[in-house]
Amino acid sequence: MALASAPPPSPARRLLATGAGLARSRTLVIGGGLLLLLVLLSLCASWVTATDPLQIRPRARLRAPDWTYLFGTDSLGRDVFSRVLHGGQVSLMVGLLSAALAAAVGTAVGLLAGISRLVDAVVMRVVDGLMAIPSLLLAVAIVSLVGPNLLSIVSAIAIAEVPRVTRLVRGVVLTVREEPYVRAAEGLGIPTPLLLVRHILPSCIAPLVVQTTHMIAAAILAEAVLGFLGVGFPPELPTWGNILAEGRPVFQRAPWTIVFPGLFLGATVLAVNILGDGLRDRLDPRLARTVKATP
Amino acid sequence: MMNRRDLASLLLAGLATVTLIGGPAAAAEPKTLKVSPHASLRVLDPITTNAYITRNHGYLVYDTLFSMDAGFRPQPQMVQSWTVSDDKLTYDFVLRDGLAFHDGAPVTAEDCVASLQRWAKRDLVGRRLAAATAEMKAVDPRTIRIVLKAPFGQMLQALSKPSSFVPFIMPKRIADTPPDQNITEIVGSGPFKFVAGEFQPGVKVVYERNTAYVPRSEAPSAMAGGKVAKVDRIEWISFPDMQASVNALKKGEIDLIENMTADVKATLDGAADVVIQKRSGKSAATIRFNWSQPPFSDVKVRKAVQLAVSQRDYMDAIIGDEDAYQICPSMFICGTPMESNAGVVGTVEADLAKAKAMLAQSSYKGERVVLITPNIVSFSGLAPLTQQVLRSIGINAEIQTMEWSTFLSRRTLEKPVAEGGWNLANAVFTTLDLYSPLANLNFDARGPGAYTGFVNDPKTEALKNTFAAESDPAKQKAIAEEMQTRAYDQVFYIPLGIYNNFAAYRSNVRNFIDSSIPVFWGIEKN
Amino acid sequence: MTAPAAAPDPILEVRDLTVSLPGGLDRANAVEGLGFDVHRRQIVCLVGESGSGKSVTAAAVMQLLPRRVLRVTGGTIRLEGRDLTAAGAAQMCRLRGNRMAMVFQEPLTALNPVMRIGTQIAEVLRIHRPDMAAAEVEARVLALMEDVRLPDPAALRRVYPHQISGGQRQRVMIAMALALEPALIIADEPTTALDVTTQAQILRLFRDLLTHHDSGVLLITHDFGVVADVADHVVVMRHGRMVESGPPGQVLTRPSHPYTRMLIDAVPRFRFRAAVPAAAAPALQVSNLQLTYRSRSFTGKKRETHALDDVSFTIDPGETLGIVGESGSGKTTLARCLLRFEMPDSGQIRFGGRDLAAASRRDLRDHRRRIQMVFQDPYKSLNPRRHVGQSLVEGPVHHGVPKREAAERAAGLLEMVGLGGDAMRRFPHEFSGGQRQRICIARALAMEPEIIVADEPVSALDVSVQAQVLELFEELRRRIGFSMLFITHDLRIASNICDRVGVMHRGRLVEIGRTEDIFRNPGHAYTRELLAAVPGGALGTAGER
Amino acid sequence: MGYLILKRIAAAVPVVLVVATIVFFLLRLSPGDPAMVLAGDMASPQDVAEIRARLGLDRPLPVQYATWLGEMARGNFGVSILSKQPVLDLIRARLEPTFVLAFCAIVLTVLLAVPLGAIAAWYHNSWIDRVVMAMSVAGFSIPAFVIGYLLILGFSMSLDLFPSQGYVSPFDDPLAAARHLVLPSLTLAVVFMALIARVTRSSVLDVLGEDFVRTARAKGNVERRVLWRHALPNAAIPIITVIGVGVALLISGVVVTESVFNIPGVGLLTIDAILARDYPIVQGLILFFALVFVGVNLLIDIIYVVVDPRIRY
Repeated sequence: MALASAPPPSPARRLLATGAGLARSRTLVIGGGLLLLLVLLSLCASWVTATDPLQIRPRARLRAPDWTYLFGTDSLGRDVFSRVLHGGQVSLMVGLLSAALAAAVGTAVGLLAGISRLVDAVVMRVVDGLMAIPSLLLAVAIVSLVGPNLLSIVSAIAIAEVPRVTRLVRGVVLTVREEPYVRAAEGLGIPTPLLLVRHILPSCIAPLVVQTTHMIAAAILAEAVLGFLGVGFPPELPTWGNILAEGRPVFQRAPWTIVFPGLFLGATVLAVNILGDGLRDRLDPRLARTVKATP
Repeated sequence: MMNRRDLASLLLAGLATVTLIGGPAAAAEPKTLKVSPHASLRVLDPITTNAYITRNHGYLVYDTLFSMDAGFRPQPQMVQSWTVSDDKLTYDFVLRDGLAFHDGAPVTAEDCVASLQRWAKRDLVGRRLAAATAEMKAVDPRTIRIVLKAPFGQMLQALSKPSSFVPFIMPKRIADTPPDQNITEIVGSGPFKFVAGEFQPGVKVVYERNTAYVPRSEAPSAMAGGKVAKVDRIEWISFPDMQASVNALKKGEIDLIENMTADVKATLDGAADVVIQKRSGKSAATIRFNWSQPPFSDVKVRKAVQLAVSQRDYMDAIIGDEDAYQICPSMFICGTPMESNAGVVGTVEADLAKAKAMLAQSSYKGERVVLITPNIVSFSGLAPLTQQVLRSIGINAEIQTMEWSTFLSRRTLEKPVAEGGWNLANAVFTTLDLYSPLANLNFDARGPGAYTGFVNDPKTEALKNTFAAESDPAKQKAIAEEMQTRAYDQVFYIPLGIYNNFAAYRSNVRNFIDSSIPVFWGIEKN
Repeated sequence: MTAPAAAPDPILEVRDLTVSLPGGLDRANAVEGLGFDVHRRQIVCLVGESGSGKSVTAAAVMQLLPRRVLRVTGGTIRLEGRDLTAAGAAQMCRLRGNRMAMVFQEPLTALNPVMRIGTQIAEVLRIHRPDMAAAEVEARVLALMEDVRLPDPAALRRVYPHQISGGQRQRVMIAMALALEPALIIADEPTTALDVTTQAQILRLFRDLLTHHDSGVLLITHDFGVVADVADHVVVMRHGRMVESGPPGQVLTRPSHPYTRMLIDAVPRFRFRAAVPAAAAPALQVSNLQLTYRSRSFTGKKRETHALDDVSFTIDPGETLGIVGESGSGKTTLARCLLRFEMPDSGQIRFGGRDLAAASRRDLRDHRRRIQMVFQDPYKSLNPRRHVGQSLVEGPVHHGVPKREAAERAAGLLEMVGLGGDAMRRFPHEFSGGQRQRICIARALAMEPEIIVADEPVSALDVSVQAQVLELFEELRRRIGFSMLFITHDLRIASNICDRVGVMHRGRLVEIGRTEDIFRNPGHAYTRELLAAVPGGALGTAGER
Repeated sequence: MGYLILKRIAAAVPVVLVVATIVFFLLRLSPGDPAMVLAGDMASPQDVAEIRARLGLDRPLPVQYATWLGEMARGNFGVSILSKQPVLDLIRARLEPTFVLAFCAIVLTVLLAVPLGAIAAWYHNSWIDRVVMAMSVAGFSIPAFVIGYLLILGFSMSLDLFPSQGYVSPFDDPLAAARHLVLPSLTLAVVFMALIARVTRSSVLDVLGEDFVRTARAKGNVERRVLWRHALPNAAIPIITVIGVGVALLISGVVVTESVFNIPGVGLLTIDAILARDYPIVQGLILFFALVFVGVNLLIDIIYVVVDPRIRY
């Protein structure tokens, strides 16, 4: 349309993008490193500590941290250190699974919206409706109604995130669809589903990866909030949310029951978010624009 | 120390008094007692729900014919005098002077009859009484006559039944409401009036002093004695969690926390201007079996569990504070008239070797058993510890945690686990639920359709009938001991120990009556 | 400091200017050792291809270089004798807009979209003349708008930038630049984003203003046509260095540097093709094509835009039909309809014995193989994540050609468009714009189409590259013999490549016929207007036979 | 403008309908029986069946759905199962604290987060930027209840500056109300501020790269004026959009915050209702929240037209 010759990106501009990307990878290293450490600690919980996270010790309740119980014991005399590490397995799994599920479903639905206007209209109405229900409320409602288990909690958290992913993917689909290279492929006679998967989906990957990391963080938090509100996993299962919820009534008496799981939770979410930010800076093509902005 | 906020609220309260009440009352500063109750009051009708909070609300607003004193003895309350015929079949109760409902109407015998009839349709003991009753009527405005078909030795205990359901007296026009429908108007003749306009379910309940109330002259004792209201206004303020109310008490934002566990109490130890009081009412934790399904239909399996349980372990694990708990094998709870050690097996200390041996003789084949538990705080430690105990003798137990309501409906199912049933459940009672051999739900032994667990023991049911007819306390006690021996032998359930809860209040609050049920007469605030 | 020389003092004196790039690039400096002067009432043109450093020079003068990225590392820039490279931030703020002003390339984005245009013009006065009375400011704004020949200034100053046309926006920019009679106006490609007819008007305005105002103008452009039309002095740049400078007469007609000569030679000029005998049956026949966009504004009024209004034409086998017109004339919509990316409201597109406009989805797939498109922007028309081979093979494979065969053919095609066979395994970003357009052409040809629709295929390319790509089209057509619909805004390019040409204006094909006939004897007033607006008229005629 | 509002309302209707449908089936298809809750601990199966019939829970699902939709349309949100009060009345009684709290949080956010974000964008890649972004990430990473407890411990229990819980209406006693609102508003605002600061930053960064900012500089604007007068108004659209979408975040936050600070608002009602399985209240609340969300976003659409002359519908 424009008659002008839009000049190709100058070398200076291209350089800027890579330069800034390198500077930012520090956040990637910090976030990734911290996360790796926490994940490893959780995964190797059984090697790191020999104590059974479920073992009740009637005469060792609410012990302050010492060399036997690194993080102290809770109100049933269970070892908080062991519980926090083992709890990490569940919490991290919830984070990963919900984010993955939300990303998968959201992407599929978002791509579907790219097929035709009618499908788009229907899908988007449902998405708008889901969007209008506050995510935490939806999750709380689903879990408290269906009953708490891994499947229900993961899907409850995921459902709340699906609309966001769908909108993201749909946005990319609608934009990329108009790109000449997609038009060109369409002109080659490539059918729509293949077009979506081969030419449009790859453009969604970068924003999806970023969104997914943030969803992992949000999901880990959501599990904790569900636990806090008393509608999370069954209490006998150590998860960060449950450990926090159990510590809540004795918090002022035995702060270690809250402080240590809280620290682990906070650090993990922080690490994932930092990682997400790092990835965004790395992957988001808009970076070029932000660099141009420098006065 | 008075800060600006207190000053402001005082001024405001004063202002409100002037505008609302006006006149001479404005001169006196109204005394408001702000209370954190143990739960949120939602249902106002004490006959449609057995929730403790609604019962407590009932004690503020309503009065009873008889009430129970600290020694678990029935004492007259609204009743001036009563007579029993020689054949023990006709009771006449005469109401005392000056009784009036909050709407100004005098309390009549007709009101009492209607109220008792409504109650008797809901309450277990009430049903027993109704079954034994030939006729209940108002002889004159002040006299109620109950004519029995057969002797009912527990008459006064029934009319003073302290815990849900309580035979509260309400106006006939209200008591005529069907017992499964909520009453909408809260009018009683008790020492406090319910302020309907300020009621916010789940947030706040407000009561005002009933200035027209004529208390008895006796000193207060538990639910009995003179109910003298000494504060002008009581506000029940709901809190979403215990810690918030503890903080509010520490800061003087509320005056009284009615009930807290030993763990919470510990966070208040040493707090300035706060008094902690151990409540006399006790809680009793239990394990209940499902008799209708294997493996616990086999008494040997139940006995094995009985031998594996140590009350001390349970109490240490869930309470911890030795001053707050008590090892108590009595099924009618230590400190009550029926307390006894008859027939006690195991209980205090575990004997794992014997338990395993017993299990080996039983029909248990290592199948998975399901322990159901609600996700509420007072139950939180019970299920995991029970699971640990069961595993220690080789019973493969799985915990299923659920919503309170799901728990309630699930535990009434007499189906196999595979079809949504259950094998074990923890339950927590209070002294008032258990001290009476008739009202004690653990002795509901009617089999299918009985209280959850479906204990099936006709012998116990027969003993209860004998007990109901018996009026000699010594003989009653003997029957109760026989019942307990039978229950231990057949392992109706396993008592896990009893523990105290605590009340805490600001130091300017005095004379909080030590009662199983928190009552708010007698209490003063300076 | 500088003693006045015999010649009047230059307003702007650039000496030995060096702007350095951050490390790691193909060259160390964006601008190196540049020097030139701008005098009063003089237009100095800085001309060069993309990457020549001309825009960086403009930003350096305004001291608007991106911080921490580009830095002036040597030389001086003197504005009315004051060295700007040594000026502080506050001093620069006082000078900008006041003693020197700038007009940017894209007037839509260069104006604040949420501020009324009157306010934007007035802002310059408010910043630099804070004590000027409101009424005075208003009067001055109106006068300025009058000056730049904006219609109905009193009403227009209350509207927002998006509500006026591109040309009007650029006039607003110029009014802002003139507000305080600055010594120097820098115009960075001020007409590039505009239609040809508007471009001519704006250039005329620049010239005229110099007769009223005392400013000097530094005009940055890539277009030798513009240079020929307005320049008093020309500076040719390449890779950040000055190649040659002098008066336009000398530089344009007797360039001393081969690069300048190459650039000038690459400027398209009118050059018509020999007539092709008419064929018996057309390859494509479009009749009465109609497409109307309807939108409803929130006041409830319906708005109709006739994107295509009763368009009919034919293309013979082997023939190239040009479609010329300005932006918004419906050229691109027409292309989209031919490929059925867009569904016409009515009319027929007869192709291969069938009506494309009514084709079902399945028919469409087959048809799309036989009619291929080449897009304007070579940077966006290749999937950046797939290597060139994949892009070339994808279409044929999908239509049943065995993979190996398709790959062989693709390699052959790459050879044919002037790229080596190793291009197959490389990604688009490894190629320059011209090379990418060659790949796009190869991709279209891989389908062995009967018709190629080329939508402004060279307008995103530098002039020197433009010429090469056009040559490629010519050569391929000779060798393969496809028909082509060639869309362009540039009449000179159309004259080079099209057998026949159609002129589009507001969705209508106002005129169609042999290229030479139309351009030599335009029948329609609009065609005449277009021809008159072609920049560098002098150059144009010079190239004619 | 009237036409715009009508059109937006029309567009909101299907959204609300979708929400209603989701809510209805979500709650009805789940296990757990409200009749059981109502009947209580010792009820017989007959009692439960009777209650179920009275509530209409025994009829086929589509019939229940149709009846329910009809009632909704007439503004009848039903009666609470537990307290027997009309749901609408219950919600209405709880509105004030929640709206006051949310209002304070939004004001706090706009006053703090927008300038912070803008400044971070302005000093892109400097330490200020890093500090603001670090705070924003932290805000996202710490659960609201933890923040709430920390604030209570610090500012209420230790320093004794503010009350630890409760709500006083600003219409009764503005001073006391303010004291009661400080900590909860802060708690509620933290996540929101993190979000808004972030969006403001990236939006301002985008705008700073626009040509008209260069124009503004070329006019001789000082940098501060470029930021506040030119960049920020243009960055407003995404910020306002996110404020609209963020209302959902705020609603979730309200639930937690009210529970931590014992504020008798809609959030607390929500938790109570969900834990008690009070279906009609839960339905009413979710619909209510959806309406608020849709309403706020409608309002935002109208604000768009005011702040951005380019937008027309």
